Amino acid sequence: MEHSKCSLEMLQELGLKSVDELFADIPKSVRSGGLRLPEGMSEIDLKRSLETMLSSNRHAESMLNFLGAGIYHHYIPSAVKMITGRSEFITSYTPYQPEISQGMLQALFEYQSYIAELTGMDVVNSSMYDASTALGEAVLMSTRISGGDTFLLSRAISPERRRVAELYAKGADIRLVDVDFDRASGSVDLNDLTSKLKDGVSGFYFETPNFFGVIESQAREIRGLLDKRTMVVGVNPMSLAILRPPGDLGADIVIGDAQVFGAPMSFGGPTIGLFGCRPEHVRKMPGRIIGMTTDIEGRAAYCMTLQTREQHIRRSKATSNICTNEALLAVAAAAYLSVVGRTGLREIAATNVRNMQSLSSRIDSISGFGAPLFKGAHFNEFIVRSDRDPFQIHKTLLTQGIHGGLVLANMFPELGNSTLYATTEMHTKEDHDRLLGALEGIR
Amino acid sequence: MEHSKCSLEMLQELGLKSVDELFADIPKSVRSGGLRLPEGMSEIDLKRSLETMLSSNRHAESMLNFLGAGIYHHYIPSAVKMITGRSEFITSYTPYQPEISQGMLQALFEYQSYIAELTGMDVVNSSMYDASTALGEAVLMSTRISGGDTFLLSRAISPERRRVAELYAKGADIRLVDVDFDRASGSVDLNDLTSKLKDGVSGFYFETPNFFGVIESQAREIRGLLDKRTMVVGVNPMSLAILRPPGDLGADIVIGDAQVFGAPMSFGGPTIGLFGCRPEHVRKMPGRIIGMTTDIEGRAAYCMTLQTREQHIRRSKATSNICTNEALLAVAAAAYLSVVGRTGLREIAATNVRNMQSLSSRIDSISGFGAPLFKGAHFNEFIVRSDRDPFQIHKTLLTQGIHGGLVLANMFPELGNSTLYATTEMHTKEDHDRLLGALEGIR
Amino acid sequence: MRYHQADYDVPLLFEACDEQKIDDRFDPTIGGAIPKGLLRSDLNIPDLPERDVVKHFINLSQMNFGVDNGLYPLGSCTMKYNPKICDEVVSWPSVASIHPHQDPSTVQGALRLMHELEGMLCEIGGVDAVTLQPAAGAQGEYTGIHIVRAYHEARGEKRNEVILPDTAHGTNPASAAMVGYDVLEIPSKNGCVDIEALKASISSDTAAFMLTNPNTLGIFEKDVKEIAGTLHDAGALLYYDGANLNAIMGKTSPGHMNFDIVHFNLHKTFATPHGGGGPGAGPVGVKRYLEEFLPVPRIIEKDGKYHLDYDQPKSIGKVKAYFGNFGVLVRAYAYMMMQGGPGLEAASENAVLNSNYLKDKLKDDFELPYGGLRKHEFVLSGKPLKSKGVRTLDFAKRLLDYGFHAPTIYFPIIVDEAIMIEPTETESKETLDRFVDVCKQILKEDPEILKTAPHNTSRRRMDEAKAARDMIFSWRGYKKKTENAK
Amino acid sequence: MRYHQADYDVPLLFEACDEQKIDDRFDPTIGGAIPKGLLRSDLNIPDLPERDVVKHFINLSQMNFGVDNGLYPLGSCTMKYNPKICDEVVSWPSVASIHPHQDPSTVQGALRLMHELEGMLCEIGGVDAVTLQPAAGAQGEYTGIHIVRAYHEARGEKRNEVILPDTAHGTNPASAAMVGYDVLEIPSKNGCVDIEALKASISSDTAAFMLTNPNTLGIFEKDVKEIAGTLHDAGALLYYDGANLNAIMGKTSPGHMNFDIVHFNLHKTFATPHGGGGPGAGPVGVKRYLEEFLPVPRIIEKDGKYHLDYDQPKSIGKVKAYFGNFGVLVRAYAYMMMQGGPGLEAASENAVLNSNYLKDKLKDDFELPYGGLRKHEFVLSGKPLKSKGVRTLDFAKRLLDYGFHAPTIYFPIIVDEAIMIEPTETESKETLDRFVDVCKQILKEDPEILKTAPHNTSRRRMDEAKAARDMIFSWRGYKKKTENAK
Ligand SMILES: Cc1ncc(COP(=O)(O)O)c(C=O)c1O
Ligand SMILES: Cc1ncc(COP(=O)(O)O)c(C=O)c1O
Repeated sequence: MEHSKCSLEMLQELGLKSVDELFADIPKSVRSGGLRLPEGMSEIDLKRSLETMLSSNRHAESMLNFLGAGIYHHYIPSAVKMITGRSEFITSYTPYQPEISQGMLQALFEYQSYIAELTGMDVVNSSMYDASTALGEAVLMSTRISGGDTFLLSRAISPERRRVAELYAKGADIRLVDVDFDRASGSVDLNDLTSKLKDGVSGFYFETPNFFGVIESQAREIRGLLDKRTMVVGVNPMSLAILRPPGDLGADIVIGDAQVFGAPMSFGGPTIGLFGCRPEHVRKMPGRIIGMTTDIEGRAAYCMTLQTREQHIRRSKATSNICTNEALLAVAAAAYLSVVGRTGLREIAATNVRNMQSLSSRIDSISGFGAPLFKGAHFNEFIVRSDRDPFQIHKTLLTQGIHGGLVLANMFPELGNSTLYATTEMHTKEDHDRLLGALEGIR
Repeated sequence: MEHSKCSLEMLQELGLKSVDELFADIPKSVRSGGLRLPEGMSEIDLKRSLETMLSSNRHAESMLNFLGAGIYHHYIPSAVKMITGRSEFITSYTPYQPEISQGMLQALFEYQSYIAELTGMDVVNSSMYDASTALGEAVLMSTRISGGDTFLLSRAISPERRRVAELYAKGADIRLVDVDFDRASGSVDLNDLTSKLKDGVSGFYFETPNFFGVIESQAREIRGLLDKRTMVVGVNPMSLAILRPPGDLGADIVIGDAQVFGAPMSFGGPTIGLFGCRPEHVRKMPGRIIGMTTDIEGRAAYCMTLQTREQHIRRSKATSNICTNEALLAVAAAAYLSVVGRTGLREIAATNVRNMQSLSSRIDSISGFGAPLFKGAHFNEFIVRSDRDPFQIHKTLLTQGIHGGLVLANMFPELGNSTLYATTEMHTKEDHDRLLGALEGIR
Repeated sequence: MRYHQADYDVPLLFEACDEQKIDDRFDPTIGGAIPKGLLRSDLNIPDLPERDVVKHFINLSQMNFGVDNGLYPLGSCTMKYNPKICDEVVSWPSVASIHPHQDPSTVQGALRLMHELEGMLCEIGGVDAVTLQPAAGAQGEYTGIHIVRAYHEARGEKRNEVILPDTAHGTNPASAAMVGYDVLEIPSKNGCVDIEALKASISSDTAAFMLTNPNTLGIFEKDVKEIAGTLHDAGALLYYDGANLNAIMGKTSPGHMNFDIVHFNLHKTFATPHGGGGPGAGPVGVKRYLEEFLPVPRIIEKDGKYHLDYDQPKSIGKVKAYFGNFGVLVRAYAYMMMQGGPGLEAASENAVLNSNYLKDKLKDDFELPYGGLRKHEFVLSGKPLKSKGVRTLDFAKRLLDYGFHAPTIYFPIIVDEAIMIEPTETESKETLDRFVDVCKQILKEDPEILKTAPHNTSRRRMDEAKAARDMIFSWRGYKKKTENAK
Repeated sequence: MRYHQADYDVPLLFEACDEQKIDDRFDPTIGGAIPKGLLRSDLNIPDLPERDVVKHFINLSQMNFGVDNGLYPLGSCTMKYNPKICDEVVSWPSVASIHPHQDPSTVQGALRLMHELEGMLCEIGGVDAVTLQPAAGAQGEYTGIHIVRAYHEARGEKRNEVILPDTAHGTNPASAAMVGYDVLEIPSKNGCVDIEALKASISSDTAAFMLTNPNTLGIFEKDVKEIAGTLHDAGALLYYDGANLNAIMGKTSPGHMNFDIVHFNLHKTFATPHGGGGPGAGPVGVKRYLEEFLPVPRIIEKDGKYHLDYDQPKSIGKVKAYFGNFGVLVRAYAYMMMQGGPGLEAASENAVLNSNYLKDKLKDDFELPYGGLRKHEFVLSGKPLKSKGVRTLDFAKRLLDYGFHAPTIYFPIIVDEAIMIEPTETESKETLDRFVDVCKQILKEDPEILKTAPHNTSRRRMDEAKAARDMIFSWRGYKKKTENAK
C-alpha cells in the first residue's frame, strides 16, 4: 500500500514506523493475509463495466411491462428526484442530534402527516423496511395488543408478504391461519372468516385493494366480526387518493408500501413499509416516530420520540429490532405527495382506474381471454383468465418485447389459468394497443 | 384563464374586478389577442414527447464519434454533475449581493485561480460566452492595448471562431489579416507573419494546439517578432496539464474554451469562454472579475470588482457589452479540476496524447491513408489524409454507425483530402479497433 | 421571521493540505511524444480526495442564495422558478452528448426542436423569423444592431447613431457602441419616452431606437406605435429589448407594437435558470424584411427533414460558434411546451398581478414616482429612507437578513435611490405578504441595524474598495502579492 | 473556526396557503367504476405549486447535517464519504426500472451483479455463502439468528438462549428476542469479553453467542479463537455483528476468527449512504454447513446464466420481499469494484490510523478506559467534564456549534459518560486536527455555553420531554389536539 504524506505524518506522531504496527493486536492465528479481490478501477472504467453488465437488463423503458403485484411503475416527477438527491438528506444518519437535523426530522414528520391523512390513522411511524416486514411486525403487534397465539391472514395477499409474515410469526411462535376469498367477488369470504375466529386469535389481516386488485367492500362487516380483535389492513396508498381510508373503517393497524410515492421499482428494493395505528396502540408500535415539540427558545421543532419502545433503549424488550429504516424514501414520499398535491394525486389515481378498466374490458373482448376474473371493483390491477396456458402466453409475449402480467397458476392453483395484470399512468393507449395486438395474435 | 383563490383575493385587494383591468394600459391598437400556441402539457407527457423527438439524435453513447475541432467529449465525473446540479448555484443570479452569494463568488474565484495556474496568467475573468466570442473580444482588446486598425489571425484556427471574430472586428472597423501555416509542420509560418507585421497591426492570434491538433513550437520566436504588439494565444486548456503555459511564453491575452473541464458537448453550447491577461492590461479586459477582499468583520470574502469596466456602469464606454456570462460552467470547471486534481488531470492529458499517437499511427499503417498530415507534436487530434474522397468515407462510416472526423476539404482546400480526427480518454482500444476495421474495409 | 444563511469557513482549495502521493512517477514526455521544451515543469493545482472537494462545494452552495431558497425580486431579471424537469431533460445524452459538427442526418431531433422553438418565439414576439444563436440578451442586442447596420448598408445608407432612453439597460448602449454606433441617450418624461425629445433627436443619421416596453419603470409606453411610426418615417429601425417580455405574453407583442427586431431572454421569460450569472440565451426575432440578415446557419425544414443553410449571402455571419446555447434552448422549449399558450398568458397575468399587489402595499412606505398601473415590475424611490439617515443600499442589505434577496437598486438612474422590484408570477401571495411585512418592519428598525446590515448572511458587508485596491484575482496573484509584501 | 447552520422558518406544508383551484370538477366515481360507498369524501392534503414545494425541501435540506457537510464521527456507524458515482449508477433505468417479478431472462445483469457481490462479500467475510436479502444490519441479525434456530432444530435440538456481552448493540438482544430466544448479557472485563464469565454461562441451552470484533470499545478481542472454540465445543454457534468490519478488511475476517455467521452493513463498511436513517442493506454470510438455511431465492449461476432457486427445503424462508435492497446493493458493488482488494485494505488501514491518531490527541483531555491500540473507533469517558459541571451531552451539543456532528454518546453503557468516536478513513488529517483543536477549545469554554449549547444550529436544544408528553405525530394529530384544547 502506498500511503499519503499526511498518513505518514500521522504515523510518525503516533510513534509508529509502519501501518502494520496499528494491527499488532490482531493475532497471527486469525490473520487472513489480504483479499483475493481484483485491483480497483477508475470511475470511468467502473461506469463502462457496469453499463456492459447491466445492458442485459430489460427495463420498463426498454420493454413494455404489465407487472404489479405490490411493486408499481409510477411516474416520478423530476422535482422529487432533485429533492431526494440532496446531499444533506442522503448522507445524514438517523437524526440522533435533532438540533442539527431539523430538515430530516421535519420532512419525516410531514411524511407521517401525509400518510396519516391518507390512511385516516393519527399515528404513523417514520418507516419500516417494506410492506412485507411491516406485515410481519403487524402480526407481532397484534399479539401485543390482543394477546393470543394465532393470527388470521386473508389468502388474497401476495405470497411474498405471506412468506415474510411466516418467518416473523415463527420467531414469536404465532400460528398463521388462512381466510379464504369469495370465488365470485374476490373479497374476503366472511363465512370462512367467522368460522376461524376462535379463541386465541389476536387479529386478522386483509388488503384493499387485495392481491387480485379487488377493493374490499366489506370492511365494516369485518370490523364487526372481529370485535375486540386487531384489524390490520393492507393498502396500496396510491388508491387512498380516492378510496375511503381504513381509519374510517375501523382499522387498528394499517400497513402498505409507499414505494408508489416517488420511489423507483429497483428490482423490489429499497421500498418503504408504511405503518400506522390508532393512538391507543402507539406504545406497542415498532419503528421510529417523529414528534412535534419546541426548542428552548420556544420555536417549533421536531425530534424522535417514544424511543423507550426501541431496541437501543429497551434492548431485548423492545417492540422491534428495527434500527436503520427507509427514511430517505419517506422523504421521497413526502416530496412526491407535495409535488403532485391533492389534485394531482387524485388525477393519477383516477387515471390508474380508468386504464385498468379500459385494458381489462379490451382484453375481455378477445376471445380466449376473460377479464377481470372477479366482479368486485378494482384499482389498477386485475386477473386475466385465459384458455391457453398462461406460461406459454408469457413466453410468446416476451419474444415480442412485452412483459405480460404475473402468472398466478402456481401460486393460486385454484384460480386456473390466471395472470395478474397491472397498468398505471405510465401506460399510454399505444402501450395497451401493443399488448392487445400481441394477445390477439395468441388467442 | 382560471385563477387561484389567492389571485382573486389579491385582485380584490387591488380593487380590481378582473385580470383584464391590469392590462388596461395596453392600447387596443397593439393588442395581439392571445397566443396561437398549443395547450400546455403535463410533465409526463412532455417527457414522452421529448423522448420521441430526441430519439433520432445519435449521441456519443449511441454512436462512436471522432469529432473534436473545438468541442471535445471528455468524461465528467459524477461528483462534478452533483455539484453543478446544486439548486443554490443553478438558480442564483449574478452575485450582485456578495454577502449572500459567497458560495458562487468563491467558486468563481477558484475557477479564476485554476485557469491562472494552467495558463500562467495572473488575471482571468469569470467567463466569456465561448472561445469564439472570447477571440472576438480579444481582437477588440488588442486594439485597446496596442492601437492600430489591423489584427493578424493564424489561418490554422477553427473557421467557426474565425467567422465570429470577423463580426466583432467589423463592429469595430478592424481589418483581419490571415497568417499562413507551414505546410510541413502545421505551425505558424514565421516568414508570412514577418511579412504581415506592418504598421497598424495591433496583435496576432495563434493557437496551440492549433485547429490541426499541432502544438506550436515557435511561441518564443513569435513573441520576439511581435515586439510590443499584443500576443493572443488560443489554447485547449486540457493540454495545459502537460504543456508549457502561454504566460511563460509571453502571451498578453490567453483565450480558449473550458468546455473540456466538466461541461458536456451539448451540440456546441453552452460552453465557456476562457479569458486571461497580464495584470497590466486588466482595466482593458472584458467580462466580470471576482476579487478577494474582507468583510467588515475582517473575514476573507469575495466580490465582483473593477466593475467600472462594465456596461452597467460605463454604458457605451464599457470594455464590452457582456452581462450574462457562463458562470455555472465556471463552477463546473472548478469542480472538475478539483475532483480530478493535478495527478488526474495530467493522466487524462497523457491518455489523450497516447490515444492520439496510437490512433494516428494505426491509421497511417492502412494503405490509402496517411496520418498525421503534419509533423509537429500533437495533443488529441490530427489530420488524416486519404486517397479517396473524404466525404465518401464519411458516408460509409456513418452507415456503419461510426461518425468519423471533420472533413476539412471545403474549409481548407489547400490540404486536399483531409479529415480532422479527435480522440480522447473516452475512446477505448475497442473503439479504435472498430474505426480501423471500418477504414480497412474502405481503402 | 427568522433567517440565517449557512456560514462555513471554507478555505480555498489551494490552501488545503495537499494529499500529494509521495511517489509521483508521471512521465511528462509521454513516451517522447512531446518534446521536453514544450512541456511545463510544474502544475500547482491541488490533489484532493473527492470527499474534500464535495464537502467544499456543498458548503459553498449553501452560502449562495438562489430562487429555490426564496423570493428573488431582482427587478429587470425575472427571477422566476425553473421547473426541475427542464434540468433533467438537458442531462439526457440525446441533448448533452451530441457534437455540433455531427452530420445533420444524425441530429434531426435537435434541429427539429430548435426549429419549433423558433416558431414559438415568432408567435410570442410577433415576428417572422428567429435566430437562436446569441448566447445572452446582450449578445442578442449585438446581433440585432449588426442587423440594423447590415440593413442600412444593404440600402446603401451609412447611419451612425443609435438612440435610446436614459432608462435603458447598460447593455443597450454598450452593444450599440460595439457595432460601431454613436449612442445618444434621451431623457425620459413622466417615466416614459419623451416623444418630443425623441423627434428632435431623430435625423438621417439615426440607425435605430432601442426600447423595452413595458419600460424599465414597469410602465407600458402606450404611445409605442407613434414612436415606431416616427422612427420608421425617418428610415430608422426599432429595436425591442426583450428583458421585459414577461409582462405581456398573449396581450401584445413587439411585433404588434411595430418593433422590427427583438431579442428574447430565455433565462428570464422562459424559466431557464441563471446559473449564478449564466449561461443564458438571447434569440433574436425579426420582421420578414430583415430575415436575410440573420446569422448563419439558418435551420430549414423541407419534407420533414431539417437542414443547416449557410448559403445566406446577406447574413451578418456568426455571432457565436455553432447554433446557440443548445442546452438552454432545450430547457426553454420544455418550459414552453408545458406552459402552452394559455400557461404563458397566465404567467404574464400573474406576474403583473403580483407586481401591482406589491406596489400597492409598499407605495406609501416609500415613494412611487409616476402613479398608476405597473406591469411585471415597479420602481420605488428610497428617498424617504434618508430621513432615517439610511440609504436604499442599507435597506437592501437588511432585506438579506430576512432571507429575501434584495431588489435591483440604483437602476434605472432616473429614479433617486431606486428600488426596482420584480416578484414574478411564481411567488405566492403568502410570500408577497411576508415580504411586505418585513419591509415595513425594517422601516421601523434602528437605523444602525440597517447601516451595519446584513447580519445573518454568511459574510457581513463587503469591503469592495479593498477588492479594487488589492486586485487579487487568483490564488497565483495572491501568492505573488503576499510574497512581494514580505 | 466559524459555523452557523442555515436557519429558515419553514412552516409545515399543511400550513401553507392552499392554492386550491376554485373549480374542482373531479369525478370521484371515475365514471361509475367504483361504488360511492368505497370512496372517500375529502382529502386534506395541500395543493401547492412546484415552486413552493422545492423551496420547502431545499431549505429543509440545508437544515440537515450530512457527511457531505463535514466530519460525522458517529461511533459504530461508520459515516464515511459515499462516492457520487454510486448514486448516479442507481438512477439508471437498468437499475431503477426493473421489476422484481420480471422473468429472470430479462434481468441477467442484475442477477449477475448480485451474484458477484455475494462472492466479494464471501471473500471479505471469510464465509462460504451469502444472502443479500436482509434490509439492514438488524435484519441481518434477525436472519442470522433464525439460521441459528433452524440449524439447531435441524439437529433436533431445542436451545433457547442467546448470549451476548453487555457492550452489544441494542439490535443484538432485540433480534435474538424476536426469534424467540431468551437473552443473556454477560459483563465485560477490561473492556473485553470475560471469558470465564462466558464459560460459566454456556450451557446446553446456549444457541449462540453474538459478538463484534473489534468490539464496541474499538478493542480487538484477541482471544476470539478461544471464545469460538468454547462455543463450538458446547454445540453453539458464533455470530458476528458486522458493524465493525471497517477495521479489519484484508487483515482478518469473521471466518478466519471462526465465526459461523456474519452480517455486513453495506451502509457502513461499503459506503452506501445512510439517507437520514435508511435504506441500508444487511447481507448475511455463513459457513458452508449453514448454507442450506439461507433465505430463498438463492442466486445460482450455471453456464453463465443466472437462476433464482426457490427449491431449498431447509431454508428459513424469506425475511423480506424479493431479493434485498437492490439499489443499495448496486451502490456497494460499485464502491467495491472501484476500491478493489487493495483499496478496501487501505480503507481499513486508514480508518484505524485516523482513529488512533484522534485517540492519542484526545485521551489526555478526557479519560480513555483501557489503554492501548484501538481499531477504527474508540470510546472516551466524559467523566472529567463533571468537574466543570457539565456532561457528555453538553460537550456533544457544543461540538455541533463548530460544524461537526457529535460522536455517539452514552454507548456502550459500560463506559461512564461514554463518547464514542469513529472518524473513518475518508477524513483528512487537517479535519482531524481541526476537530482536536475544537475539542480542546470547548473544554476551556464557560460551562454555561456548553449547557445551553447548541447555539449555531437551526434549532436550539430540544424539549424532548414535551414531544413525548404531547404525542403529536402528524398534522392530523396536531389539529385534533389543538381543537380539543379549545
Ligand atoms: C433590461 C435588460 N436588457 C438587457 C439585459 C442583458 O441581458 P443579458 O444579461 O442576458 O446579456 C438585461 C439583463 O441584465 C436587462 O435587464
Ligand atoms: C454495532 C451495531 N450493530 C448493529 C447495528 C444495526 O444495524 P442497522 O442499523 O443497519 O439495522 C448497528 C447500527 O446501528 C450497530 O452499530
